[in-house]
Amino acid sequence: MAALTEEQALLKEQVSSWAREEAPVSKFREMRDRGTETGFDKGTWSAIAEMGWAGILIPEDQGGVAMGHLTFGVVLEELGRQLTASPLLTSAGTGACAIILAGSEAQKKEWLPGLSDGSQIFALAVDETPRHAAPDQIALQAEASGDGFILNGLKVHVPEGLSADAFIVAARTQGQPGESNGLSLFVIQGDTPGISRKRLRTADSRGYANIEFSGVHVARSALLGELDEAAPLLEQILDCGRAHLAAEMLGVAAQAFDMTLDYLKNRIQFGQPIGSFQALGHRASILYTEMEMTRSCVEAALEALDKGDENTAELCSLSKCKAGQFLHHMSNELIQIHGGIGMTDEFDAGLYLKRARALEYALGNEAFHRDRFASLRGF
Amino acid sequence: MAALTEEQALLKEQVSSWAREEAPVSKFREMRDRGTETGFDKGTWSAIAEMGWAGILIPEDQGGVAMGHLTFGVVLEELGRQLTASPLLTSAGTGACAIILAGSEAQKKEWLPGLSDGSQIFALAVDETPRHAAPDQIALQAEASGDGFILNGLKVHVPEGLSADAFIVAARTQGQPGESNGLSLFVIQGDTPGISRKRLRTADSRGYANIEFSGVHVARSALLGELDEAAPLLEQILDCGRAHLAAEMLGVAAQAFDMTLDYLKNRIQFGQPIGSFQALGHRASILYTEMEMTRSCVEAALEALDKGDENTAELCSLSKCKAGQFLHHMSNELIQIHGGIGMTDEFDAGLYLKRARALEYALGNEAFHRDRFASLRGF
Amino acid sequence: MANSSEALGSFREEVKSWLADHFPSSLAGQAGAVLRMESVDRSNPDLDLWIKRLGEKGWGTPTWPAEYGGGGLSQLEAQVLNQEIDAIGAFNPLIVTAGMGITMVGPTILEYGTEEQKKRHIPKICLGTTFWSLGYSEPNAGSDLASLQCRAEDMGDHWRLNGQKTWTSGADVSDWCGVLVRTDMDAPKRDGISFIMIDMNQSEIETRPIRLIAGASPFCETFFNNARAEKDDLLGDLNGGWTVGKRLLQHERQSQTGSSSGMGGGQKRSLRDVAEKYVGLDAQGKLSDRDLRGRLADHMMEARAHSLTIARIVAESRGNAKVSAAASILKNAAARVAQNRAELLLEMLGSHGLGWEGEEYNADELAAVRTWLSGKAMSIYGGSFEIQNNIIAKNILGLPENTQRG
Amino acid sequence: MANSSEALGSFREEVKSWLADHFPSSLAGQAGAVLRMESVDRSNPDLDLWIKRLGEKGWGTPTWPAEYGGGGLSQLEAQVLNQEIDAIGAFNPLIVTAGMGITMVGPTILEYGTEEQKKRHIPKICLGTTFWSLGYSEPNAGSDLASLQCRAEDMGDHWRLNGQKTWTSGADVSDWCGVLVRTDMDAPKRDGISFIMIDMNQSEIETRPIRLIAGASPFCETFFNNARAEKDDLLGDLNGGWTVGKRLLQHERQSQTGSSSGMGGGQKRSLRDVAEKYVGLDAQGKLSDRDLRGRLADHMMEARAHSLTIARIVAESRGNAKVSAAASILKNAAARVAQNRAELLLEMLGSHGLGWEGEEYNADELAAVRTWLSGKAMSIYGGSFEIQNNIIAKNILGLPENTQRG
Repeated sequence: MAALTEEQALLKEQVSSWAREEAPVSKFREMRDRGTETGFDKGTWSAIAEMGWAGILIPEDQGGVAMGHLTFGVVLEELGRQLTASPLLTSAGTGACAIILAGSEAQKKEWLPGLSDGSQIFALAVDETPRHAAPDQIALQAEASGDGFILNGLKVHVPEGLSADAFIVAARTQGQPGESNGLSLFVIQGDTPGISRKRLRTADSRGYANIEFSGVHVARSALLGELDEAAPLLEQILDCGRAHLAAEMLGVAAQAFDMTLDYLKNRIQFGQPIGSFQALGHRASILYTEMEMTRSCVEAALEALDKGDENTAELCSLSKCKAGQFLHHMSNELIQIHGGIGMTDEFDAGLYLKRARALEYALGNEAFHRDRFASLRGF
Repeated sequence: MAALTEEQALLKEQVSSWAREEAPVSKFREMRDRGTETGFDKGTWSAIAEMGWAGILIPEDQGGVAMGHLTFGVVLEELGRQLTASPLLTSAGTGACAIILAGSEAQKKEWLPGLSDGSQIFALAVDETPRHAAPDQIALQAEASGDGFILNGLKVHVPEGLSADAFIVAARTQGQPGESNGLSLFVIQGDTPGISRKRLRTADSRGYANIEFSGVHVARSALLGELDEAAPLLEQILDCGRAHLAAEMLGVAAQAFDMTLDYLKNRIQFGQPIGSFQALGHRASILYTEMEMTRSCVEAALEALDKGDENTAELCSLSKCKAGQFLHHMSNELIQIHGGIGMTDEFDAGLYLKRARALEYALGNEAFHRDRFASLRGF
Repeated sequence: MANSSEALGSFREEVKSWLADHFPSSLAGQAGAVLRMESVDRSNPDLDLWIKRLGEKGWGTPTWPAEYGGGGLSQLEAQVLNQEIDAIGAFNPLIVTAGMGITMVGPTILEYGTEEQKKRHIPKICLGTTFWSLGYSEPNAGSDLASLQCRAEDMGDHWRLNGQKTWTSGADVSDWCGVLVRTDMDAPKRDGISFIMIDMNQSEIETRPIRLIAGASPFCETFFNNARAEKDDLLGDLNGGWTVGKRLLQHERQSQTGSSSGMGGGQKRSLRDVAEKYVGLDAQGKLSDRDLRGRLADHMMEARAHSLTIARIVAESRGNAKVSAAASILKNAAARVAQNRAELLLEMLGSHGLGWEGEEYNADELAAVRTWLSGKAMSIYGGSFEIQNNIIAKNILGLPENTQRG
Repeated sequence: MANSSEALGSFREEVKSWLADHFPSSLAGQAGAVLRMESVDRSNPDLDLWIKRLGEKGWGTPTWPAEYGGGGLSQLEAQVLNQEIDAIGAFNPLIVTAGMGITMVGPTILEYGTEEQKKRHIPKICLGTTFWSLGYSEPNAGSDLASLQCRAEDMGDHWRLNGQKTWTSGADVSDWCGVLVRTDMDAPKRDGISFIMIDMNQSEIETRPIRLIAGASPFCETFFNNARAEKDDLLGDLNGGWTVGKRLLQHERQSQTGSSSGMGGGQKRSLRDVAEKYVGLDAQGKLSDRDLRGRLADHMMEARAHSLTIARIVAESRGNAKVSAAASILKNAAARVAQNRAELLLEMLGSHGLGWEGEEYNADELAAVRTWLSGKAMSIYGGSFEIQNNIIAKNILGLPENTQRG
């Protein structure tokens, strides 16, 4: 396992100060209070894209900077600290990974430059049930028809589903739910006839939608990778998303930790800063220990993606699970240690708590990844 | 749920002072250091029987005092506090329950008076694998032969297996492991030809043995209850054992708690009793809360057995699971809070820790009963 | 009062028949719908009727002395009453519509009040015609309540109050408020505090609702700007307010042990049924997410242990209901059980457990999210989890306090 | 020293070939069997040979300066050495046979010792010919080490030691002992303490082995009855022993982070295999006890997180191995991982995890029980779990200390 390079450390500092100044949590709160359709601010997204962060995973010949997952994670972590809302993770992360891993040369040429400069927003439409399920459970039908396919079915709780210009859709072209053969991936323009979106208003105030596919006709060129053989590819794409989510979660939790530490040092009760009370001091020590362990897992997963390590799947489940455990615990302690003030909407704790659960459930919660980890270890 | 009666409260005090004076943990230690075959002191057992505690579950017309499970639990708890070793739980508890629940009038007449006055020691031979399994897994064969049965197979880790005068044996008279039909119970004299015992030397220094049945011929009269239909009865007997174990566990844990509380008050470090350090104070508060909750479960299970409540099975699993969780946690904290002294053999903590795991694994650990509880609740 | 099982039996019959005659059946099972702390629907004529009937009978405050309008029942009779109320899906709305009147203020007035104060305040609480709030916490005095700064000056014929309170539940709709104030600025922290009852209908008191992470709430910030209280509205001794206040907190803790009944049962969907619906059972009839199954069973066992503990403590007190030393244990356990339940429910609902509003989510789903968030307060208010642990360590376990740095 | 990846590559080849020539193959994978703290089997001629060869090469203490008999390697080279040692099932026996010499005393002498002290003691540690023990704790000075009472009087030409130490690991077989003693009875607790090295071969020192819950142990109670130490065996400044002692504790903590290597890998049976054998897999290839399966996975993930954290911290220190600020975190995590592992192993073994002795249990089962018990000390010695949390709170998080009762 390697440490962050100097370049990465510098980027971290750069993202951190940009987020604190240009896209702090107060800006997210304003947006929430104002109410948005998309769940993010267009200006913020443009700025992110302009700084090149949307192109971190994308090869240089397709307009990106090809700096890899560990670097991308650094950005996600620092933006996560401020709850900076943008389609970065979904579009420039998972979306780009889908094209990079499964796309033909033509598809890469068509899509990657737009993903890299932020002009295209992609969303991954995978879940069909409220709880993330293994890919073999996918039921949405894509039936061969002429030289293309007709899609029918529902994808739920799709992040950035409202603002997406195109969807990566996991569909069944053969077989029954429960079989891992017969899955295929498609990249489909959002304005294709037959696609309808229903906006969801969620506790974390981000942009999600249910997407209904009703007789959606797509050409054969929309197929991403091999027909019927998408399961392993989809797992790889999902693993990218999981490691990216874990990086964002680490940032959310790290900020929650810092807020709590600050409060422990500054809140006076019984004539003492409350952090001087040993029971709270020990809880802070335990949280800190958890945070350090989580960071190691997150960085290891991102590094494994960069290196194509054979343990990548295991490390991605490890990082998602550990980040979930820590963020769950940390977000509850954030409220508990802040006491009454933590319960008020005026204070930011609630925003972190709500975001925490949304991230925790995305692409598999702790239980899901504990199960997957055990299966990968052969028991 | 009822509180202890005055009679029960008086008995509790009586058992407590007898155990502290006549059968304290120091006596158990001496026995361990001296080495015994049986794992208990015969004099202690005689005294227990003389005081009538072995007859608590047994009807008055069979020599007992018929005071019920809750009263029996009071005795087990107080003896558990001192790790007083005796066959009380196994023989006067589980053994007697088997005869009471399944025995014919003749069998009751034959066995109960001896169980009640302690002259007969019974052992329940049920487990065949190192981990307690559901009854339907039983494989030991009892083949019909003439007007009786021939038994072949192995029972492992039988408590008081070395000193038992007779065994309650769960055997398969029909079908295959995995089927709950085809089980039968037998009561078999320990000196029946073909029975061989191997003494086990365990960490808790109590008397266990592996019992091999090799062509053991028993008469039809050894059958306890209906042929092939023993499964529900066996569950009832096991549930008695579980509730009794939970009562003993509560006692072991309560004593561990008291020892720890004492140490917190008296051990001085940094010029303070260590119990004044808030992190330790809070841990003690949490343990105390757990203890109170455990006590409620244990008493409720015992009371349900007395009343023949329809939720008895659920409450017995609840009490065994809760007692297991609390004792596990408490026995570890006993060592941790005592620090170095807790690690020495000279101090008693190790004796409690070793006994804790033996009790925890007996008749199903926490995982076993969590699973059973969920099944009983229909999910 | 009747405590023999025979007498209780005939009392049970009396209760049954009274309830059959007086409880409006339209309200059965509707406690959750009509009684929300942040907005009791007083436009419902059946609810009004029920409040009036129950109040006049004194059964909204069943164990309070009949001479002041209470029910005059024994603890055991009250238990029977609650059981019968639960059994038909009825509920005691006064617990909510009196604000803090029934759970906290009333018992304290009965204990510390003068005869005149009892006669003045108690009957109106029993009838549910006054809504009480309590002014305790201040922005800088939360867990460390004794450092409060709000003060009352003796103006000869009245008290003049100045300062700020926070977490005053229902202050904006309350008729009266019990306020802990500093009446001696020079005395050591706990010694200069008094408990004063104040009429909220005056322009010198301003209230500002607090929005919580779960949305609207009954809590307010309350500002006293030269507000006026009468001299004879001091409850207990001058500068003896800490004793009265501590007692009130004990009543609060007691009310949060999870043992208060009469709020109607059966409102909660069974976790098992939610699990079956959202997670599904496999061919063996076991929850298909086995990891969740174990945690769910663990939670149910803990919930059962908690309710068995309440029952045991009630039984051990043999009908003699004092503020129990076990209240701290029960309060912490109650908070843990409720918070775990809410987390598990959310987890089972998955993305449906993240809904905030809109028709894509059903009412149960939306309620689950709000309950999850508002439940985080259970281990904070009424003495936090940490404060309860301090109380257990000191008062129950007798652990010494630290006298130097640690 | 060579740190470029090219130079490391050729160093790796050098190590491989040296090991091939010098490590007695009979010892491969035998670390667990021949190296037990309580009884190193010194009658094994191959072990003696291996100790001698490794000691003369200086590779038992790879990063210590070559001038005193160390290996003179960089941290990165030492890592390569350890990897190659692990790879062939070899191990560094000196870590055990020098007692506390390599892990704790040596680094401290190198830091605080005079040139003469280094020359006298370090080479013998490198060769493995002296066994060192350490006298720290006393019966009434455990976590609160500064309250120690064992004292050394200045007798002009020597020190006279009196008092009792406990938890002196290997005192009964040690040649030398480093003792923390009070040299100024009047100074405040930490200010009157010195660190003195003492020759254990004298009748004025008595040692008594301590029996532990897991059975025999290397620990002793050690009694000094007018024992003699030479004047020049004071390490560091007179009354400056607290600084030396704290440094030693940091080395101890570091050695307990789980990151020390060179003890040979592959001794542990995989938990998965034990699970398959004792618990069994179902038709889906999943552990049939699903509850245990989740907890096992959780444990494996935590173990992995711990080892990844060690690797990350090593990488972040960029080969610059100081006593790390993270040692407290790693030590607590290491203890938790090891203790959980032992508990899970025991649970899987069921009643076979309760065996104490006798042929009804196999060696692995008996070892599991003893390891479970002895492992409880991991969160106690070298600064308990609680002390490490205090250190994290204060030194890493910068939380204030409490200055009044809490």
